[in-house]
Amino acid sequence: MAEDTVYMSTPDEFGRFGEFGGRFVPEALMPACLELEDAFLDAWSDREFLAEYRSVLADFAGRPTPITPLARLSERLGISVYAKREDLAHTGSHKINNVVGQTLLTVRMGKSRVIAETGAGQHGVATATAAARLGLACTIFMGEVDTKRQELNVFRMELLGATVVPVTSGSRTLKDAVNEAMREWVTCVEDTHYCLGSVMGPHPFPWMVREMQSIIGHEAARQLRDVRVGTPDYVVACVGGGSNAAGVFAGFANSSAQLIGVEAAGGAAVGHGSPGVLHGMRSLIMQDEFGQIEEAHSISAGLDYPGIGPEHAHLAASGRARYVEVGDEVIIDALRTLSELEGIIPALESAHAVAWLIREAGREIPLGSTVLLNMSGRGDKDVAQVLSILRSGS
Amino acid sequence: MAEDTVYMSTPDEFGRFGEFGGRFVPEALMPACLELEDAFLDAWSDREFLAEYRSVLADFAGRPTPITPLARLSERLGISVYAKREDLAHTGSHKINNVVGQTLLTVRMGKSRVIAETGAGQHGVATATAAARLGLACTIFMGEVDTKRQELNVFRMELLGATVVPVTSGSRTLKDAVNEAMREWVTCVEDTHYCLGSVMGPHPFPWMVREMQSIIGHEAARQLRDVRVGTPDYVVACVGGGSNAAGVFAGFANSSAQLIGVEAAGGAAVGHGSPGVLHGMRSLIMQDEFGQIEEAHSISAGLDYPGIGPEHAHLAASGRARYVEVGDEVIIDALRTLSELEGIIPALESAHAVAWLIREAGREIPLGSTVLLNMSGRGDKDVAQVLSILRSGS
Amino acid sequence: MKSLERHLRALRETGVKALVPYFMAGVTTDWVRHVEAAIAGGANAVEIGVPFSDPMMDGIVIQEAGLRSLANGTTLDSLCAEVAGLALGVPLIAMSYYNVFHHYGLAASARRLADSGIDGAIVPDLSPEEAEPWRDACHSVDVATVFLVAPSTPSERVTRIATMSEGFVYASARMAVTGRASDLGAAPRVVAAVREATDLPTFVGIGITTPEQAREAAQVADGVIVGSALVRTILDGASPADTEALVNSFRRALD
Amino acid sequence: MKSLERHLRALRETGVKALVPYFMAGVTTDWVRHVEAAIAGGANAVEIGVPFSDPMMDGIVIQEAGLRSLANGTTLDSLCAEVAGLALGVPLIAMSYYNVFHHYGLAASARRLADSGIDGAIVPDLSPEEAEPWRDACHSVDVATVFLVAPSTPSERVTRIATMSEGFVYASARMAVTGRASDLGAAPRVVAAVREATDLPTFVGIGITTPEQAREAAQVADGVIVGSALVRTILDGASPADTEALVNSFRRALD
Ligand SMILES: Cc1ncc(COP(=O)(O)O)c(C=O)c1O
Ligand SMILES: Cc1ncc(COP(=O)(O)O)c(C=O)c1O
Repeated sequence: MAEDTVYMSTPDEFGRFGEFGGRFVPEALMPACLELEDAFLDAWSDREFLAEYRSVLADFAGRPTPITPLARLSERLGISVYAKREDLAHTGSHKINNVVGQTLLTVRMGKSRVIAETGAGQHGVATATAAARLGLACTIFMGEVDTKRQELNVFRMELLGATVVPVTSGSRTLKDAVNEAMREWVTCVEDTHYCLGSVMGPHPFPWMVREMQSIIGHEAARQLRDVRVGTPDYVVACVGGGSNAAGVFAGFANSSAQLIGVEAAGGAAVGHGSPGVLHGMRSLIMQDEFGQIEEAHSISAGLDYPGIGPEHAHLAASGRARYVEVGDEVIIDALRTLSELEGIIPALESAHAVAWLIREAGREIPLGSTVLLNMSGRGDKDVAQVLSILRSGS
Repeated sequence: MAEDTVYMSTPDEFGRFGEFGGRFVPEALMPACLELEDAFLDAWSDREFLAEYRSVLADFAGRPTPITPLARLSERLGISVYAKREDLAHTGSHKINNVVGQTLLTVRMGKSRVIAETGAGQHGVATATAAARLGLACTIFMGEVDTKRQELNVFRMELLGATVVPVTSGSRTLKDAVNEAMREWVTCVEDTHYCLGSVMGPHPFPWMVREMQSIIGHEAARQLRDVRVGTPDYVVACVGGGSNAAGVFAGFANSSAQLIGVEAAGGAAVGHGSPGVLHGMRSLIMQDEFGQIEEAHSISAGLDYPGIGPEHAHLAASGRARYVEVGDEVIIDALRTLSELEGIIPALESAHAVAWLIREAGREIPLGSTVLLNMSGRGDKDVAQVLSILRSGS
Repeated sequence: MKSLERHLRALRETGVKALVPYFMAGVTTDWVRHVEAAIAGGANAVEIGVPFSDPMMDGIVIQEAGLRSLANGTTLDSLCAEVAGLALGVPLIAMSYYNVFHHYGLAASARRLADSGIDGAIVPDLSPEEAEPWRDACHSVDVATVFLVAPSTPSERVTRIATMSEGFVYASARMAVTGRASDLGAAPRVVAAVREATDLPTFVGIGITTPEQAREAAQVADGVIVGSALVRTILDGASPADTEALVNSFRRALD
Repeated sequence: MKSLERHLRALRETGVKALVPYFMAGVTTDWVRHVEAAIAGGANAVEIGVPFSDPMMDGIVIQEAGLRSLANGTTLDSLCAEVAGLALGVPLIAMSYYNVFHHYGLAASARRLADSGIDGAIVPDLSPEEAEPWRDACHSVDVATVFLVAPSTPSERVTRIATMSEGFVYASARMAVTGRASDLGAAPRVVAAVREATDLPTFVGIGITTPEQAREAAQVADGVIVGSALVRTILDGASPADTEALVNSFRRALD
């Protein structure tokens, strides 16, 4: 980690972060990726666009989200934990930050429709929401397994006027939803934007989505300064594709804070993956000895993904961030602990970050440390699943 | 409406707003009501308490909530509609404002437990949430009918560590949950605070809850000034017990805005009620010719209540506010319209206010009017119910 | 002094502990027979429940009785008509919630009760603070307004309530709604507090379930009120004869 | 010039339109027999699908074939071993996704293909921008890297791709993943654009389902690629003889 390295800046002209990233898509999609890159570059330096983006986030999506000191959890663990409350953003997770930006960009590019993949359904709901607001048509691809465990979110998307397509190929989860969305995009790229939901996929998505999520980290850094906490010792976020983590890390990339990404043990691309190419990017991917992609298995639909965004692969390789994993078996307990102590029911995804804190406070995390925990989403979508797990008496 | 009348100020020493209000409770509860009145008066003039209340609302509950201009709905209706986004408050509705205050008061009174009634479950979830945060024990009474149509919220309360007691007496809805909570309170008033969820019940509840909700209206008035909309022509809110309406009205009570409370046709205490005494208050109540309380019937559990807060009865009698009603049959359409046009799925309760706008824009509401719509809560809790209604093909 | 008070003071002077059973009017078609049976069994006064849809102070037994009664079509008028003709020889005290009288009209209600031979009224959700209009209405027709004192009532308040109450003071044995219980609760303490404030007859109620409890309560108080224990048996199909026997078992315990 | 290109240029010079059927390696145990049958039926080259778990550019037919093949245990090694011994007399072109080669190692993959007699590779998710390492690896072992041009490819880009492609240029008839279709789509336009940029043989693929479509495509292009239409019948149980007959019907339409 060289002293003068600047972390989380712009990728190179091929969209690479170190040896990861790039653009591995069918030729049919290349022009769209190039167009998107241009459009994003242009918009992201256009004051008017930025002003509109920020005002929609404020007036529609409820930003800034607060920082909540978690007094009782902190006392229990012997560390000072502050939660960045993305669960309070409209639609219930950080996903809205990204889709607000991408749907505004869709309109700017003159397209009239968006498609998206979704795992937990949060990105699908967010996309359907932002599309509704702008009168864009919207189709969401969702693994069939996920349509079942996240039924509530399927309903929400339908009420928002979106069409939800259950994906029955492969493991029928997030990975397959991405495949299917890509296949669909090939057929309609002219008038349709693929509103990717995490810091993954071909350039410019990993970079663009990180930029659109970086408001989380920048807000949090300012808020912690305002309450005189300053730079926390740790910044902790769960990692599926990695967008909420990238967003919060962006505010602390060049600070002294240790950055920790928490993967689901059954979907740990850093923990169990190796370099590979999937969904348009070169990154760390869980794969077998023949390069076949492994099916992720996580209690949480949003982390049920065998890859990770390329910038995270790079942050891991460079040592700037560290990626850890927690298993399904501790997630429900973590969710209950936070609910009962703090009155915040976290999403199962976010509960992974909580579980890591609970496990490591006083071990890896020295007592007395200050921790910023990114509460990426609320658990409403999960409570039916959690209760059925609890009732089946595990 | 005399020129110099001040609306929505303090009730008289008996807790009366005009001829409504008062304190009609079993003697066992009178000391607790008196103690509460003292505690509230004391706390509400204590800067430290107020500072804590406001900081919990900001850091934990996500206040201020934004004002969202509803561009596409406005265009469709020919009026300018701004939504006050209580749906973005923690737990998904305005109910959190009140329980944050009451649970802090509970601690201040040295009590260790709260009980509450709930209809839609939002007040129950909010109470369980605020109780969890402070380590208070919590029991929630909920009509059995409502536990079924709001199953998600029952799960949420359980995860938050609360005990949910299904109430099987009477109509098994909100009214009966209040009865049961009152009965329970009699047995445990020493160490337990009854955290009433609306501007109803015996003095000081109607006044105290209105004060704790008035932040909605005060914020909204300031926000509308900041964006140069100024005083809207109409302020519109749904009315169950009337807390969200009272909260938003409080910011405009002495302005030129017309105040409109929208009742469910099947629970219209102003529309179909007459003066009566129920749940500790004298107010307008739906009752039969013998003074037996009628069962309310509404698609929305939170409006399924045959009474209304006494201050509303007074505002109706004095002509300062007007109360209108909309029937179940237009609610689903209103919910879908808002969802599809604006990307905001309203609670069924809030959809009543939307439905009235849709019905009256260009009729009672002159085209070109400016309207502040209180979006009291989000519809996540309702989507399963709505989809099953839509699928059963009505 | 209201007739009810005169009657109950006189009773106390004879050294008899008052036994006041409660019946829900209209719960069965023969409910009046149960009232008569109770008197035959030794009741000194009878409390008559006027059903209300939302009985906030009642436990499940009396709630159920009230619902049955309403389902049977009972109204204030109908029950008054049923008791009006009777010559029972003991005072009757109506017990209901304020809305029933409020809706009927306060003056009209009071007159209706009086005309039917009812001597007093217990309205548990009517606090002393709110009671003036009702007391006024009752005053001119000689209906006594009975107030309750609860274990939670602080002493200054006990004094005030005891002073306002007419006929007798209802001392709640416990912090609970009507129902059955296994001990005397706070009754001795509550009665003692009332006694400090007034020499009005003081009856203990709420949770008096067995003759043994009644006997204990009568050691400190001037009488007992027995509600749910009797109503339960009627809901379960007791005959007037059963009621007479049950009331008589309480009577024997008190004497 | 790679062998594949020499071969296909030579074929074009004979005036024969190239017929290139696609088979998923390992989809059935006798899949190699289908390859042989196709050649007997008149195929001029054969595309061999190397199964991948996440075939982003494939429709349901080839997805299903790939999954079956994986379930049968097919690997790059196993399929290379199967084709290595054959003397088929026509070029073979591997078709897979980049991760398979990336994981196996680029140089090792290219050598493995070459050693098995495979002359070219189509890697639909490998854009020209990212292709240099793979092209380098293939170069030394005489494996041609075939690129696709899509209907959405703008003209400057067509020029670049056409210039980079080796063996032939794969002209996508439509904006779609592999599958069956009922018309020629944008094929004429795409082929024309490619022809402006290069004189490399240009084959049309994606959605060529019937001999009639193949004939039409061959009027503008140098050859056609037929995938899902053949794979579907194999999934449905077609024998090698069926495949030969089906391929032959395309052959006759082209001649
Ligand atoms: C609440 C929440 N957190 C986290 C994630 C994981 O996505 P990412 O890693 O891109 O933040 C999801 C995805 O659905 C989510 O819904
Ligand atoms: C979202 C929402 N709005 C409105 C109400 C009605 O209550 P009130 O009239 O007190 O605001 C409820 C009650 O549950 C609610 O959940």
